[in-house]
Amino acid sequence: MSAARTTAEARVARHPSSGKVRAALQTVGLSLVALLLVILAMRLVSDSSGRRLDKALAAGKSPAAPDFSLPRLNGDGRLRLSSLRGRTVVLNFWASWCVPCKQEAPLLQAATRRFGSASLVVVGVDAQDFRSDARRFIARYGLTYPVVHDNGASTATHYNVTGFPETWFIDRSGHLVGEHVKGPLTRRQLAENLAIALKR
Amino acid sequence: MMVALIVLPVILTAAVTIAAMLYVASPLVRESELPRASSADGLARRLELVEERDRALAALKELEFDHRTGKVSDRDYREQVGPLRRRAAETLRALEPAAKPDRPAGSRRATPSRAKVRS
Amino acid sequence: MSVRGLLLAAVLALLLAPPTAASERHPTLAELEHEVMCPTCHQLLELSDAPIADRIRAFIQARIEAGDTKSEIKQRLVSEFGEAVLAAPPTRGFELLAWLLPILGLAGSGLVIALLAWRWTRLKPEAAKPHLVNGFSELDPKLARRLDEELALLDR
Amino acid sequence: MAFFGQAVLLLVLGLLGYATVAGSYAAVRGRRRLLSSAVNAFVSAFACTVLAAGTLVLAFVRNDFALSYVANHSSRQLPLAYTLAALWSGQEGSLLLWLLVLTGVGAAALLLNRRLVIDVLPWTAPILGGIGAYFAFIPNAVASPFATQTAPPNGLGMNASLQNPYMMIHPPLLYLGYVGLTVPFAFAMAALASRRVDERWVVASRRWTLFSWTFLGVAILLGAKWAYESIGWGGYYAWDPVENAALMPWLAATAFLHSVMVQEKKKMLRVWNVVLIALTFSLTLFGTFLTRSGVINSIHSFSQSSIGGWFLAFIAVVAAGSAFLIISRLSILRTSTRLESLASREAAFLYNNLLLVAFALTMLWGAAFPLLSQALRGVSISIGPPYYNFFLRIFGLPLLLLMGIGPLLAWRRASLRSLARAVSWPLLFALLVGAMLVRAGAGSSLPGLVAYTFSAFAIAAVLVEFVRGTRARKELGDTTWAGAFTSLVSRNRRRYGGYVSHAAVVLLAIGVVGSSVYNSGRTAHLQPGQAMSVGGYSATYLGTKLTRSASHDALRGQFELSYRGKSMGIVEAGKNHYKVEQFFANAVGIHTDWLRAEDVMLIGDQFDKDGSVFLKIAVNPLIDLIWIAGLVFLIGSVVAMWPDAREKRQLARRALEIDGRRPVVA
Repeated sequence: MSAARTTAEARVARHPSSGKVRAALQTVGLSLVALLLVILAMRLVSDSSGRRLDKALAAGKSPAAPDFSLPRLNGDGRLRLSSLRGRTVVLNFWASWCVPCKQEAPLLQAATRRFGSASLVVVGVDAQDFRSDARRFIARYGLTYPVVHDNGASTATHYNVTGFPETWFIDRSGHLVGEHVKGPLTRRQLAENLAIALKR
Repeated sequence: MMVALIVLPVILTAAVTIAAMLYVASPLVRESELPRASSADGLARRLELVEERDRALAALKELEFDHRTGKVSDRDYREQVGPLRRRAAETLRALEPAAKPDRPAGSRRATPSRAKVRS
Repeated sequence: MSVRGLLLAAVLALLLAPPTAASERHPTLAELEHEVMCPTCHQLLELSDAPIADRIRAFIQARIEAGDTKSEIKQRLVSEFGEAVLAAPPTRGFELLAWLLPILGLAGSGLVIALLAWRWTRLKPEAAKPHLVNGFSELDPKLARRLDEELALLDR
Repeated sequence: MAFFGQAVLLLVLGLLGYATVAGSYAAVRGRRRLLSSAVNAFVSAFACTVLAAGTLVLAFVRNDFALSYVANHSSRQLPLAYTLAALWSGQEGSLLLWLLVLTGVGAAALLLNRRLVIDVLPWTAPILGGIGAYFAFIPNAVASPFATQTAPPNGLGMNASLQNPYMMIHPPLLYLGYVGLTVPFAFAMAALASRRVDERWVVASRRWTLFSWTFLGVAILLGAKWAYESIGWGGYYAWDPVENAALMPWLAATAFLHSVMVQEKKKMLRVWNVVLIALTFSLTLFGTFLTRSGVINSIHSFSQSSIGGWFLAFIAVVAAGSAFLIISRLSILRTSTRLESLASREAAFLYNNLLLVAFALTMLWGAAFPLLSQALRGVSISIGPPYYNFFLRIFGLPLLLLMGIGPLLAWRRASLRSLARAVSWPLLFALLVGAMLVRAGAGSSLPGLVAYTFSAFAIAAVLVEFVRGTRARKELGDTTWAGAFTSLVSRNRRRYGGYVSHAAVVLLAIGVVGSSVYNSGRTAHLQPGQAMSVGGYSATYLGTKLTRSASHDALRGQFELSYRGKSMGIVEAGKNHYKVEQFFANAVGIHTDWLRAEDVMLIGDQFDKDGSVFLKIAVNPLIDLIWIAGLVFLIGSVVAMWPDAREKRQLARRALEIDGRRPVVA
């Protein structure tokens, strides 16, 4: 309607700011949408970073193990994964309330004893758990290998841990090898994967 | 038996594909390529007027009913009915010349007597 | 109206936001079950029957009996499980943004709408045609009759 | 069978691709025949999707475990009825259902508006086709429901919590709502692309919006009822991201339904309306993204899958495309907006839009914020029920009040005098109710009291509108009250249907507030013969019984329920053990006490070997109003959607007049 258009134009002319306000609103709206999409895309990418480890492993590659530094539960201070370079690492994610973890603990403890801490370190990562419960568990099963507490389970997320227990094997150079074992380790799985990890 | 198991889906697929294609192609063959019903832009203005008229008429009707139910006070009603009627009348007038001038508008529509009874 | 609505919302927010002091000093398990998540299942503690949820319930019960305040209990849980154990983010630091943005957004867009609406109400009616200035009475009688006819038609 | 399904699905993709490409060409060049052919392609895509879905259902019925999807979501023990629902029990099938609904709804919309589409809004066909092609691409290339494997002897079974009658109807209804919103979006975008920004796209898509909005609303309530009856924690809505995913577009669509009325009445808010429908549609996609991508931690964590990226890309395309279209058509969309008064119906709609959209976007923000925190600070946090409940109060209570005020305001303007007169009765009623509630002790919860007072106000406003309207109609010549009432409603179905929906929302609010603020509950450990009591009710544990069926074992504790010593019969609560799926599901016992308008819910939390039970009892006052609200809501929508002969006549006349011909209305 021409009358309508002229009034609209007149209004814009009368309030030169209104065009600017509109442009600003548009920019703000569009950039908010864009921001949201970018966040989601980032999340998709970072979310798949854990899964990427699994995929790489399945494809026969040895991706570098994501580093972490977490407070120890048995002993003082923190433990940094990269400080264990030169030794083979069995990275075991567990929680004290998890039933299969109870069967697995003696197995891991035995492995530590057999290989000696110079060549092999088992690192227990306790997540989504009360520290006091975890300490009680450590005492009860006589675990001597280092156990750290993963507050907020962010390390577990980086390693694509979806349940407890889960175990990764890391070679001397800090790369993931063998198999990402989901569920309790069997004697055979432990032996086979250790063989691969120690050989490298 | 095995042959039937392999051949049957292929035949079925082919039949479905052909049926779909025939249906998709049918307008290309059967319908005539009329130009689009509108010489669009000429009608746009008229359409706008018609919409404007219907809006104005509906607004008037609503105002009257709201006045009757008491939602709109007498004073508000008096203040608004004039401009609204004027706007509606304006659209009616604007629509007039586009119709055939020799045909008086509204002549074939409801008789005034009936209108009085109802509204 | 919108201003009044906003004021109302603000007042309500003030009334509702701080949980009453009594529940801060003497929390109940049921209350905390509403405010704490089960870390493994991403549900409210109340809805969860995972083993860790049972442990957390027991922990909360023990802390209540030990006389902890609500925020102390929550703090302990955070130190064990991380911030994600709280069902709603705290109202400080970065997390304050989660609470503030919707409120500021509402206030801001409310302001914009109020401004626009105010401007729209001050807009003069479309340029009036001179011969129609005085409205109703001056409507051409023929046109007025047509208008009535149209209205009647609408009512059938 | 897999071959046929796959082939037909590929054909669907081809047809929708053709509809997009040929339709776009036809729209640009003004080719009617080609456009007609594109419409036909869309329609035949629907027919072929029916065949594909039918094939999959048949595979389920025949236990054809050579199809991975069938093997992963069914078993020989699954009851036949659920094999039908198995179609949507997993991701691939859900996407097929999505495609089915999309092509079905789209085809119906195209066929019912064929002339309009071909002559006026040619871009409707290619836009619908493009959206359809995307949803056909996913099951073809990324997540095929017809992927095959060597057939295992038995399937893995169906997610046990889906083995429930509500899950037979909840997902299809939800999809009707979700996907149906594609139609108004397509019409709006087509109007922009075709540069026809008059009312015709609004009129053509109005019923589709209402239709989708209704089904979305009903589906949300059914989902709530399912959660209430089969999950067994005493509640029905947990503000889970996936539940929110359905609520967000519903809220946005509610805003759209209101603001589009302002456009029709006053030619205002045209830009806002296209923005709003684009937002609504994006939110449906976003909701699906949340549900299906595994990005967000949720109890409904469906499979972590590869379609997340595809969905995100599509959302980006939709957002960018609609933003581009809207901005490029701003000059023809804008009208001079005139608001006569800040106290008018249209102004009230502005405020309600503000609150509804703010609430929807807050939920979006709540879903996105943990991701932001993770990305920026590496700290994971949760945004859960306390957060949303807070904002429900902040945004919901003013909305409730507005719902009472809005109907009392006239279009254009209400002077303070008119307003005061209109508001007086409802206000009096609300204050009276408030005072009575305070005396009855409802003051224990301030938000509850406020919500109830506002509810009383809103319901009184609706009643006043009906009473005054009916009286006016009677004065205008209807002889009986019933006649006056029918004539009132039939003359403005949308308005009075809308008022019925308002009443439904009030009922919903009363139910939600009652059951969440005034509820009580307790858990106790009972040996057989022992009893526990909550709020006047007492349950005596009689013992357990076990029934076995092919798919599951049902363990039921039997409890004798009584109220103040008066027996109310036996209520059973227990657990089902699904054998194939290795899954325990709660089977709660609900006794609805209509006299006191509350539910007593018995949940057998844990049955121990020694025969004892951890029993949880929840008393939920007024909760059944929520389900009744669903029915009232449905009635309101039917009233509003019912074909309107008067309107149809007017539209026909309008269409004829545009062509320069006079109407032949006798």
